[in-house]
Amino acid sequence: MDAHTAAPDAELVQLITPEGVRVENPTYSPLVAGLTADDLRGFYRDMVLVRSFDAEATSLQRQGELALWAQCLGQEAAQIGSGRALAPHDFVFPAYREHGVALTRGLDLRKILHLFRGYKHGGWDPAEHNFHLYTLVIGSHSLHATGYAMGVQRDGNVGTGDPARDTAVVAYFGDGATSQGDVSEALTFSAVNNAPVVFFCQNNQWAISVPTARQSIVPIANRAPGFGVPSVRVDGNDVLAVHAVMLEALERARSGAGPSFIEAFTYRMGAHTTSDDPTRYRTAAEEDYWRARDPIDRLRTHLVNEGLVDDAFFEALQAEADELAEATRTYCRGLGEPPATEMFEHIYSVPHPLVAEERAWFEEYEESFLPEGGAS
Amino acid sequence: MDAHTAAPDAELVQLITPEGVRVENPTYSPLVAGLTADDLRGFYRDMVLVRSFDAEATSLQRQGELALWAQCLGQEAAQIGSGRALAPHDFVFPAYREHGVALTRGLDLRKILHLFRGYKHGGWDPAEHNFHLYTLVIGSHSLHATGYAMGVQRDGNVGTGDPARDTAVVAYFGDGATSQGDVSEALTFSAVNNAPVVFFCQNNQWAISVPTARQSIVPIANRAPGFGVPSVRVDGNDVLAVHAVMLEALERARSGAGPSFIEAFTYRMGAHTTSDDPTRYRTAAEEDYWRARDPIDRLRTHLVNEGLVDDAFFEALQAEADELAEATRTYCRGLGEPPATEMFEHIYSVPHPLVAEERAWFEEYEESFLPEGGAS
Amino acid sequence: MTEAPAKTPKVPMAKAITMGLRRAMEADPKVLLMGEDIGALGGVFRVTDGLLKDFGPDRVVDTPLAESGILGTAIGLAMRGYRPVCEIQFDGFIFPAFDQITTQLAKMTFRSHGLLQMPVVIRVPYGGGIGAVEHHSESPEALFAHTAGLRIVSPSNPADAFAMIQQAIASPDPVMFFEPKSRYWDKAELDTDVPADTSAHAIEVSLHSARVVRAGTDLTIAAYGPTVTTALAAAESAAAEGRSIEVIDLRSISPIDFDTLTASVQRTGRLVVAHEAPVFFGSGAEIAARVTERCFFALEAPVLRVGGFHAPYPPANIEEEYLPNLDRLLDAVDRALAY
Amino acid sequence: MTEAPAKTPKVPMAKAITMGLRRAMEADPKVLLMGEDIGALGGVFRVTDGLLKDFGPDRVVDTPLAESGILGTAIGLAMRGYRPVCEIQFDGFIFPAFDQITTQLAKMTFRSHGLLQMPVVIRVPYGGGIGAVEHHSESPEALFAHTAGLRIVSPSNPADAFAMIQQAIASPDPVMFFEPKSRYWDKAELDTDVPADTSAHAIEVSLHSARVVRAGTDLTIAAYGPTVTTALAAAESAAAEGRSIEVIDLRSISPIDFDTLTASVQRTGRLVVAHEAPVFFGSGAEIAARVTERCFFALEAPVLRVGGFHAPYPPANIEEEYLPNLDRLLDAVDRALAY
Ligand SMILES: Cc1ncc(C[n+]2csc(CCOP(=O)(O)OP(=O)(O)O)c2C)c(N)n1
Ligand SMILES: Cc1ncc(C[n+]2csc(CCOP(=O)(O)OP(=O)(O)O)c2C)c(N)n1
Ligand SMILES: [Mg+2]
Ligand SMILES: [Mg+2]
Repeated sequence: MDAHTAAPDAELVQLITPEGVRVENPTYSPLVAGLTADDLRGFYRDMVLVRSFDAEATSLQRQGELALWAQCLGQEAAQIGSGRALAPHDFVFPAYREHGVALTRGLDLRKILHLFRGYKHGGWDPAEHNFHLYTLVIGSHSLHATGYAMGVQRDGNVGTGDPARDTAVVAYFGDGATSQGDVSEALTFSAVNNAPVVFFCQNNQWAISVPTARQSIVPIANRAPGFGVPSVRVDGNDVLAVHAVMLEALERARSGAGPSFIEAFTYRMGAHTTSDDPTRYRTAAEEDYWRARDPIDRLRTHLVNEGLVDDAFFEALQAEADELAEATRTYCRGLGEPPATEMFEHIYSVPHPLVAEERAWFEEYEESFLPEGGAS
Repeated sequence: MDAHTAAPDAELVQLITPEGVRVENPTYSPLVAGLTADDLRGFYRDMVLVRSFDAEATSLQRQGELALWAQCLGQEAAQIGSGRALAPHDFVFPAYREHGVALTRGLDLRKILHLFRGYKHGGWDPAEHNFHLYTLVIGSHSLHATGYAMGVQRDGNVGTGDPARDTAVVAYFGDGATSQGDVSEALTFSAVNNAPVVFFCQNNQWAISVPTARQSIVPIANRAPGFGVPSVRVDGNDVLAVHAVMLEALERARSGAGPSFIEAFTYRMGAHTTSDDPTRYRTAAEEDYWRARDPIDRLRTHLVNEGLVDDAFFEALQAEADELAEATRTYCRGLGEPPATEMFEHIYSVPHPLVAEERAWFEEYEESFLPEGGAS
Repeated sequence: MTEAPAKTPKVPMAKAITMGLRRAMEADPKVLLMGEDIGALGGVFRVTDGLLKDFGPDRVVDTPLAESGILGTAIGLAMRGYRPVCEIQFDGFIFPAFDQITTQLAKMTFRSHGLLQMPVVIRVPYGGGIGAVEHHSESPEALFAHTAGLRIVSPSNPADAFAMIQQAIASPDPVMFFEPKSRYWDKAELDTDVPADTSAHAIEVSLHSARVVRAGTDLTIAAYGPTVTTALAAAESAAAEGRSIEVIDLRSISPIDFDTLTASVQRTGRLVVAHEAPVFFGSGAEIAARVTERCFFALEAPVLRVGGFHAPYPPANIEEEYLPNLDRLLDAVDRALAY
Repeated sequence: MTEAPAKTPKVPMAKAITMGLRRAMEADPKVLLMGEDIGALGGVFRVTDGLLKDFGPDRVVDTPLAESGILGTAIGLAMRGYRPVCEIQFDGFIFPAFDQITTQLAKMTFRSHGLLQMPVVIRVPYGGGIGAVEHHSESPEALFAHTAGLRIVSPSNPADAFAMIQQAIASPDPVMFFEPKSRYWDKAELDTDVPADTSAHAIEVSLHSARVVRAGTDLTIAAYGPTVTTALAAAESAAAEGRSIEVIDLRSISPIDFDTLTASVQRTGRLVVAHEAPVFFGSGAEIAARVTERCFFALEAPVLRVGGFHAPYPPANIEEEYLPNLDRLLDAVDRALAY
């Protein structure tokens, strides 16, 4: 087994072991001490729901309904654990597989299909859930998050002590993204501005076919302190630990103490996208190793061992998950195609003569194909 | 006095105090133990010569002979101490004020005027002294150095143990440059490739008008370890300490142990360039403070105290410095202008129809201005 | 060019932009400036001089030395409701920000189906003729005009600079504002106390309208930014030889006001386009192609282009020969008239 | 298009490029490949498939995820005597490298007065029509053609792809090699055992020559990369209506072989240019401007351009309407012939 598949080192923050056993951590346990059984069941529910959605989208792609799909399979704990720490008025800049975070924000997940179907580039209103559009260009949005956070500072929404007001901004990206100059620049800009931003890096150990060792020879979390941004490495398959470190980082941001960097060490259990073929670059043994460390199983074991769940819970959840999958399928199949003239819309906010001219030409041209007399 | 003008902290490697007193450092003193009095006088000579050249170029700019001049005033120890550690077959990528390094490479300094006069963009043959052209676009050349070092690796010129063969590559840049994404990417590429490159950052505390604190809230040297590149902070006004840390870093590169990062903490005693007006952004008190810590004075005091120099030495050196200034002045005034057709040369290495067409047009056009019958 | 009461002071373009920024900042607290050395130094051209003192470091932000970082954070600020005005120190240093401009800034409104507006201005001192070293004299406007979602303008005189910068800042679309640095010190009478018209109409129409700055009948010269003055000089010089040349200041490179341009060419039948950027794939190509399409039967000569050669901007010693100077323009005028 | 003995296998363009890379690597040990996922994965389009195995990780380098880093280190490698071939994963991801390409790579030979050569190839799978998500279907060639120092080519068929990649690698000047990804799987008979002609003449002339791929008399269509097939289909379709259309595969966008182009237009009197990139400031602009200047009296109609609209590349669902498809080309042909 390669070095990068070795079990995470002891320095990972962990609150539930892979065996489902709760462990104490003097810094982080207190942060999640207030969580109720309901909260834990909620974590579990979100993880199961997004996995169901993710699986359905994957199969929709196989059926030709989507152009592409990027699975979050295996990263549910990292996403739900962090997403559930957010306040509604916090603002999130996702990359492109943050379906779990989307769920915690309250986004109708089906809207994510718009992008992957080739139906729209965006697909939702970023303001509705303070959840920005997906960004496919690796790393770019880390700077947008930093700038947004600088705006939050200027609005005076940092360090007031009013939880309804103090606002954090989060950028999600992968291990590969940390090599992009933009991400380093985001660390610089956030640090010198003391901006209320959290950089949440899901180190899923692969950037398509490239292992993390080709991006960094030291742990990714080491990167940030060199810019003056404190960082932490957390077991990304431990939803509770992720939740705890995220709470800490968000609090730091909101209180005015500045940016943080979280490396959530996890594993991309699926292919990079449906276009990818991981058998070319990683072993079945590695995949098996990580399948055995499935983040959902871990929480399930914990919940069962603690007697916090019963059959009814699982059954109801399964029904909910099936329903989501069904609704996703139906929605996707019903999407149809947007009118071609959409390509002329919203290029600018202000009317633009060239766009108007090309649109007029196009509409006339399209009409020329209508059966004679068919044009209205 | 602002934070950034405070005396360098105790963690700076120092071998000669500002008072000119030699101090012991268990790691670095041994590296320079073999230096002779001649070597030390050589350091001093280089520093004085380049300062004379620099002053002459500055005055040539004032006289309208140069479009611009970027002084290295105050950074002589950083440049000479590091430059004198290089082997002839090492390769250097300078920024734009490395006149001291140029001197140690054996470059005819007067060729530097070409660029600043607007006479040529380059001005010398990079291969002649393994000294690349100046790069004005901040940070870009850090990647070129890294790529060049990757080439050195492929040539098998690393870790052979043969000092005539093992080769290091050096990129010089400033504190401001560390904010550019390219420099971070260079750290990444060098680390994952274990490339034989040394990043030599002259932290002269200013990027034009912007203090280092606006680029990084932690010492610049902290940056590199987060990428897996070891770093050291050295008193950049202590030529001996700079020399020692540079020897160490070069040896690491050549031996195959990989890249290093040096932060030489120094001060830009002059303006950013002759176009700049430092009175707008820094105090006279700050400038005075650093003038009192002049790197040349420090070595002079040391040499005098140790009885390693006499009046004859200083007189001969002054004569040499005056001669260099004189030769610089004469050379510059004699440069004239290149023929306008140079702009059509070397755009490509292979003949190019558009260039040929435009050149032919231009030559005909120019001839049309000659007095009738005057064209040959 | 503009008649004004004798008491109106003469203002150089650089100062006109300073005053335009000041008016915009006074008018809208969401306007902020970002860039390298724009604070205490006031920018290397002193365009932001005095603004830090009056508006404070939250609104006049000295950024770290990273152009992608400047543009990327400006996009985030715009998403949060601010109107960042970014200064790129010199033309040749805009390229590290190319990705953020082309892929993010230009597309955000489209990607979000109009839900996100991007009121970001990018000020770029550009062009040559000032005897500068490498990378300080380039004209990269064509490299941005190809990309939909951006608006690109370039004033040629202080009055336009003053008005257009305010309109650019008021625009909900991103505007690249190319400042011809060789004209920074050209003066004109200008009352900078009265803020510019930043109505919707001004942003849609005035900001992007070409202007006939000299009427003529034999040939049209289209210019923008630094070449407008040269074009006017060429027209003056040609007039001495009995040729009547119309000069159009395009003012906007994206969109281009083809209506004004073609109306002129329909009358004159001849067009010369002048810009400092290389001719190959430059603005003149688009103008020539589209004007020819629109005025095919009116054209007596092909549209001729005068601009930089297919070469990197040369050393300052020989830049005069590279630039579309008066003689080069007159030569093209002669050639066009010879058809 | 090419006649070949029956036994020659049919090879898709992607595979032809693989074989061209292989031949170049065999011919010169200094040739190395760099890019994201080009090693074990063989690239997302499998163009480098098998090369890691045969040439090892020093010559097939999986880089960190940073395009500026790829190009910047390639420049350094070239300075040390290597010939790096960089793969950019998709068109839309080339922009982080824009500065290194435009300001460093393109200018290094000029800056050094010819002392430094830059034999760097940048392979860019480009164009649309493959139903991809955002940023995966763009055609940015015009954004590079404006910059002197770069050479830009785009093959339209397997045989050209095989030869041109080898010539590009042998070129001492930087070459941007735009691979029309919608044609990656189009096959043609091709013998990939014989390396291409990489003589000085081939690099200077063959690599940059346009080719008349179908002779005709009434109108010329100029195309390159993905639109050549469309142009041939349009010619075929027009032939059925008795119109004789000449099709030129430009093959090179910088330089452009204007001699071949204008010779054709002098005969046909009409030109339509087709490319996927937006028309505004696209290659068609330069072609229209220069051909009009050269063939002013021969032109019976203005040069018409068919290409992308002034809009970001749209979602895949509606890309067919955005692209210069057969109908759009025929429409332009009709309009040109109607003059
Ligand atoms: C600027 C840029 N370059 C290349 C790509 C192609 N690409 C898409 S995803 C990917 C790998 C990303 O890896 P990582 O950041 O670890 O995120 P993950 O996919 O593992 O979540 C690459 C190279 C891109 N989208 N953007
Ligand atoms: C990419 C880029 N952006 C901006 C500039 C303008 N500029 C020239 S020097 C400079 C400051 C550089 O500071 P630093 O790196 O500390 O080097 P120093 O001049 O202090 O030696 C700036 C901003 C540039 N040359 N390149
Ligand atoms: Mg990853
Ligand atoms: Mg500095």
